[in-house]
Amino acid sequence: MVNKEASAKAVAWTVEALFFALTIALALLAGALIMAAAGVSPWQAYQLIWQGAAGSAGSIKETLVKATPLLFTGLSYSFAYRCGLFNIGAEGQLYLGAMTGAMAALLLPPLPMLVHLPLALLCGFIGGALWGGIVGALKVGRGASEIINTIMLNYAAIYLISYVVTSPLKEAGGSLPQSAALPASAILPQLFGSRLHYGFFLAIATAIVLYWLLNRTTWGYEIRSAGLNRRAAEVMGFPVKRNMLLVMMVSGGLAGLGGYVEIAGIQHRLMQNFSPGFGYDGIAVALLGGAHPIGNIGSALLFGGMRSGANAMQRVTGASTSLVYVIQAIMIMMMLCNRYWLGGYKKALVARLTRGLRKTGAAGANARLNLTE
Amino acid sequence: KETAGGASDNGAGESGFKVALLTPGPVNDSGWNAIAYNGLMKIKDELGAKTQYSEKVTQSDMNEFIRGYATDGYNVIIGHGFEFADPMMAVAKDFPDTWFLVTSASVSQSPNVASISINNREQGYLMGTVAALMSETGTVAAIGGTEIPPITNSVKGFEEGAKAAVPDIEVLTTMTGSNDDIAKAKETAISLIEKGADVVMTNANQAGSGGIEAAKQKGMLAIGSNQDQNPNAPDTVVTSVIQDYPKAMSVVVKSIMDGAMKPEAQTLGVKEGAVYLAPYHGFDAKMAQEVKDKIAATVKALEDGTLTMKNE
Amino acid sequence: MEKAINATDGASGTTKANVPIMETRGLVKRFGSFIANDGLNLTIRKGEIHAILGENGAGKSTLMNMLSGLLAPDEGEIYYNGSQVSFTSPRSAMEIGIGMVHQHFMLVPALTVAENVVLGIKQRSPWFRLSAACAEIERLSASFGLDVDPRKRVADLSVGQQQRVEIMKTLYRGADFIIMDEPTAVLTPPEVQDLFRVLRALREQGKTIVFISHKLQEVKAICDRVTVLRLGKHIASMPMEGTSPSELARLMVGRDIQPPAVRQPPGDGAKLLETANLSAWHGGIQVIRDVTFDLREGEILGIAGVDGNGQRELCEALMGLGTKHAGSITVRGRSIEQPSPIAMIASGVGYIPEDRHREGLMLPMSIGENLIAKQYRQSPFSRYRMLSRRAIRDAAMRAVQAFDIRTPAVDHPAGKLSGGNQQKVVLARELMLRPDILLAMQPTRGMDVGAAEYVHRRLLEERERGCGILLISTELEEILALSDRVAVMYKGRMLDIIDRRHADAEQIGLRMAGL
Amino acid sequence: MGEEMWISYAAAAIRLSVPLLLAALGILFMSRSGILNIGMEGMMLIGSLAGVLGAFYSGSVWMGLATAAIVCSLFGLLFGFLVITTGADQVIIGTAMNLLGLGLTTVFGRSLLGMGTEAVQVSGFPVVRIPLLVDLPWIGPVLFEQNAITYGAFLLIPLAGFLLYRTPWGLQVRSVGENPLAADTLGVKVHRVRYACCSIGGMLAGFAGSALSLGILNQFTENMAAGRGFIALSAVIFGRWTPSGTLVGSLLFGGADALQMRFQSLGIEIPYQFMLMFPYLLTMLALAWFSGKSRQPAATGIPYKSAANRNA
Ligand SMILES: Nc1ncnc2c1ncn2[C@@H]1O[C@H](COP(=O)(O)OP(=O)(O)OP(=O)(O)O)[C@@H](O)[C@H]1O
Ligand SMILES: Nc1ncnc2c1ncn2[C@@H]1O[C@H](COP(=O)(O)OP(=O)(O)OP(=O)(O)O)[C@@H](O)[C@H]1O
Ligand SMILES: [Mg+2]
Ligand SMILES: [Mg+2]
Repeated sequence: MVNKEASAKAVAWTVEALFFALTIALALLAGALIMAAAGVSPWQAYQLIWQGAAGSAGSIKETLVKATPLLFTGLSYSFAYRCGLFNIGAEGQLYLGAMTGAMAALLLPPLPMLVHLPLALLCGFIGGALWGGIVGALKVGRGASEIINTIMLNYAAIYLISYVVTSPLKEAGGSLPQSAALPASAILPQLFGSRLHYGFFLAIATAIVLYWLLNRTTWGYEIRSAGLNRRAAEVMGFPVKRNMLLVMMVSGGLAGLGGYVEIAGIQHRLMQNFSPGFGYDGIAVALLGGAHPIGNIGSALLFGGMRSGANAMQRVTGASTSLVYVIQAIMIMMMLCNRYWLGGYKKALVARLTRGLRKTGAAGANARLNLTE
Repeated sequence: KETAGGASDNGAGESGFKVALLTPGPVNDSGWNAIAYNGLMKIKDELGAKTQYSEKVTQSDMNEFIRGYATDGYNVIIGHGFEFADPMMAVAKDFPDTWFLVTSASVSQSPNVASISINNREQGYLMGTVAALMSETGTVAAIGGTEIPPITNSVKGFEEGAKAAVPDIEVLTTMTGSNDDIAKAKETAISLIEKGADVVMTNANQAGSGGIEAAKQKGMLAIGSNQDQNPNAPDTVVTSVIQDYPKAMSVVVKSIMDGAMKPEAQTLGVKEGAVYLAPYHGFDAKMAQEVKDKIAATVKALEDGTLTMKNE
Repeated sequence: MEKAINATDGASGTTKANVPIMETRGLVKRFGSFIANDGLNLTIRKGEIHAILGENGAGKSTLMNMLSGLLAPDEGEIYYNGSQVSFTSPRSAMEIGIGMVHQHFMLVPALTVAENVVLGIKQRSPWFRLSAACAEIERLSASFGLDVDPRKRVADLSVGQQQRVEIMKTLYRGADFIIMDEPTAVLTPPEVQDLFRVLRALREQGKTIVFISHKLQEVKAICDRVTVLRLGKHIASMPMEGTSPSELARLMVGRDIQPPAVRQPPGDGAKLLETANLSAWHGGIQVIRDVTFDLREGEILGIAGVDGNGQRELCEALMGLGTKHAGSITVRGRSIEQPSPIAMIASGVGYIPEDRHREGLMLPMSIGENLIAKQYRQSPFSRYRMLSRRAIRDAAMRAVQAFDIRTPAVDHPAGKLSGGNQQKVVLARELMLRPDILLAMQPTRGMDVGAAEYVHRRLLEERERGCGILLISTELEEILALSDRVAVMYKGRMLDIIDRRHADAEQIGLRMAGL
Repeated sequence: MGEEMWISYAAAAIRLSVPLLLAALGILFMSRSGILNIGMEGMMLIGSLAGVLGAFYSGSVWMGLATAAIVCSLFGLLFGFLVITTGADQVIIGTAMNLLGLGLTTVFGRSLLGMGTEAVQVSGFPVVRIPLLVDLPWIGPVLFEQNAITYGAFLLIPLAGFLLYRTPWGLQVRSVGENPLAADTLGVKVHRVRYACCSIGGMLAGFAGSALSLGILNQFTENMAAGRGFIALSAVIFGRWTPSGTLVGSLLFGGADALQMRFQSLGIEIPYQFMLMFPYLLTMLALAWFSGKSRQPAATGIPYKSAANRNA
């Protein structure tokens, strides 16, 4: 019987894998049509995308670099989502975190790296947490929609950064709208002489911590409960409002941390518009990863790979990077079709394929059903 | 018409000299990025180089692009905007045989990083002069997009030029905070026109045409920036003050081809022929000779160095 | 397992005609590998009131959902008026005259009663004449004594009133074949009598009614024939005459049902919970007026009353759940200034909320995770703020055993249990706390006799242990069976509290109606 | 405020509100049927481009509007297919829609309109002066001297109200947004109603996009929606999912934006970035002030599988 169950599982796996491959193939095909319509050779483009995303050690590192901020913003969205909150504001929180982190990096007196870097990262977290906390407080105190407020604060953050880099944080003596370069003690070291920096590992560690926090701690349990049924959580005496505020802060903080990690790992100084929409992409990353911290790692890598592949393609063919937005969008849509729409058909197919196996296994299933009798 | 596939390798390559351009925004923005694109085309056509460009390069991607082009054996890599300075200097160390050019910046690094910038203050000064002289209400307006040096310098120069030409002129200045949002540029211009301005200058890349559209709709005048914008609105755009990055770029690339390039920062202005007035087109007949003379005098003063100013 | 008695056994009972209106042949419905309906052959005759009985999860609702077009059968045929039918949607069932009053309300709370009623009806004009619809609803409402105001928002109605709106929807559509899935679960005795009047009137007009209920007395009183299901299988169909409730109960459950044991009247225990002049407001309206009562150790205080007379608000005020209140609440002599769920739980108060879906459970969470909701901070469920999965699973395992929760697996999500089993999870959670005081609202709502009996036994056990129970129920029988003292709530007031021994069902029924 | 200033201010506020209002109405219809559309930004971009293309190839602005409406309702149906039939998460499909909109308009904007540095210009919506009414003091020039699509947008408000609250179809929409299962048991074709709302939402997105590209500048530029899709979503939430509330929300934002531009030109010594924040912060304040009771349609975001095959 064990054998049969195992082979039933194998069948299910095979079907799943086949459909997944089919999905990807269809998405790529649709993308190819669009490319052809736009006058780019799809074959060459795909080759280049693959090379740019995973074709060499260098491009894999680049993919990891790109995945880093996406993972942070994805985690930010996921965390709030698990508490039933929609944080569309990772973009703004990311900027705020970058700003406060940069402030800590630039304005503190010289410190050894072991102190300075963690402090700056913490300040990045706090900046984002502040921005998220405003929304959380308005939600808890006034019942104001967090969707609107996070969107509004995204714009406010962008203008705030624009102000900061042109006035108070502007590089002394410089004329450009940018801060001075961050001191070496506040910069995330890079590895193997590439751009891959420790921020990536920090992001992975954050995802793991978050997974543990959500699933293994009492606080995570409170958060998930409130996310699944807020009213019941209130009735059962969970501190729902306090948690909503805290969750918005942590969610903002995660994005903020991502913001500082990005500038401490890559840019090394604060500029306006440094984020090409990491915050918004984070939503897709989070949801494609099932709002699950570990799932987010996978989807962040996928998105990171697409971005760096896109860049490679763009450089060689001269095709617009926007093509990759299109392919990305199609891929998301197809993958969701596969997950949601075809789910029933897949189940039916698996059931059909395993019917022979099931017949003999039925006794076991019934035994489990009647556990209590 | 070109397609998005801008791999412009067709008519080039005999010389084997390869030039890559990176722009921060879309190259069809009729503004900052379009200028660089035109420069690249000029390099391709006049110098016979093989060219390639990447647009909308975000800050997190710059390093990757620059390194990619350098690895692919490009001889010159041009980063269009000060934001390319840091990554250029970082990558340049690993590719001593490649030249790295940054525009709108004043950085250099031996042996292979140089920068060119246009004296946007002078550009603004000329625009301000023309605007003030054309104004009947005594109020002129300058609208900027985002706060980046080419824009802020030109807005600043505009104010100085206008004041110098007509001492009691009132200059209204506003920033829209966006180089994408045409609607905002247009509404901002309308609000300034309604505050009394009758000549408007908008320097906000692709969104800039919103300002001209507003002036056209309200029957006011506009000064074009960066390239000749008269054809879009012949009865509105008096003239445009051109910052000739294309020329500057091709001159520099030529000197690299000739092996005469030095790693230094250059600023080019009216004197160097990189900033100049576009033709008046239809306004030639409508403008008083006295006005034209005054403008010409200002140009002259900038050319011979009696009037000097620097970018901030 | 008994052999099924032939569905079409001879006796015609009280039905006038012997013409079958609805027949099923070999109807099968599977959910995954689970068979909810297993080859059902069923005949329902024109003009009868036909009862369907069965334990929780026996497959009654599933069967009815197939008859009304909400679910598609996996196998088998349905014949209506002699011809085979297959429904693609509830609308197609409705078009041939089949209407259903669902067990869980199918209402749109944000809309008014009239809008709910006319929803989906083809209109002749491109916009409505709501006033005409309102008039029609008022007429129907008056003629059947349903008492619904068509202009009110459904969200503002009590559960009992919502049930009446559900009935109104079918009546308004003029269905010939009406399925009622536990329509009396939320009605008071006078309301039940009213409903029966309505049902009889409908039968007079030649309509056929399928009536699902767990209350065997009711079934006995109103139905002509009865069908019993168990574990998705057809057990028996027979005329009502000549059967007894206890026989039906045995058929359903497969064993005999014991009435609650005789028990000692409570001693003079300490006062656990007292309120004085408790009042509460909701959205500016006073919903509780000067409620004063006490609850002693080891007693059950039953609160009868028609749904929507302030019972829920009373519980919410006691638990500190949002309604603004005045007056005092004292627990074990300690005055509670600002009641809140946390404070009340800490003082040993357990709470079984009325609506288990809305307030009682996190449906997608496992049974175990739902069970620990009030104890997760304590050992063994957590240590140093970390959850212990093993302890949670063990607790779930124990609860499944102890409370006879029917589930495919212990880590099954609560949302995939049947309603009755969900209720058992809530009960298990509250009793696990060993509360001093238990506020139990409708604790057996929608449960079958077997399960309800079990809940009653557990409540009595708690009472023996010394727990004071505030039992709020709209079922007078339940109140009378369990309580030591009985009170009635009417329009937010608590009418005088009397000893069970002096209580009289008729008199209480009158009080519930405000007389 | 003097009459002149008031008129110019109010007219600008209205002009700025129109694209928001149209987009918000689209979101409103989808929301009321239980579909959360955060992809409005992308749909608007598609509408902007389609409008310009239609107008460019046909030569008529009305054909442009129609093209935008048709193309966008197809995209609305695609959105519908993904969230209704497929049952995919609405937020993520919305995000994908934004990506798709930005990507497609950039790629096809270039390949169809060319990437010359001069934008293709088409004729815009005519300004219609309503006789007699336009002569009313104060409000006449504000309300009755607007372009055609502005009148259209404002007429859509009562129309939407009528559709939603006075027709059986509107009742179906509202019930489907609140409790689709209940609606289904009463014979309402839940999916059909939602598809209808999606295509209406798309059509309105097309109007909104054309209001930007044909109503303001008569040309398409990349990313010209500049966040308006998100602001429109806010306007709907702010307006508590009612047409009139949505109007208030859109006017509030448009008004604040117009005000901000006027503040800037007053030369107050506050960094302009803070003025640019003003509309956003005002929206937040207003929301905090008025909020509390607002509740979204109960079924928002939850895919509905028709009762019959829910367990398939
Ligand atoms: N959609 C579903 N998916 C999986 N299982 C289901 C589903 N609907 C019902 N079931 C299962 O089918 C069985 C029969 O359910 P049904 O609702 O018909 O019971 P019932 O006889 O109406 O019980 P009750 O008396 O509690 O109303 C239950 O065990 C239930 O868990
Ligand atoms: N998505 C789902 N998957 C599996 N089962 C489901 C699902 N949704 C609902 N169900 C089942 O549908 C059935 C019908 O719900 P309902 O609450 O009416 O149950 P019930 O059996 O009638 O309850 P009770 O036994 O208390 O009367 C339940 O048994 C529930 O378990
Ligand atoms: Mg049932
Ligand atoms: Mg039930």
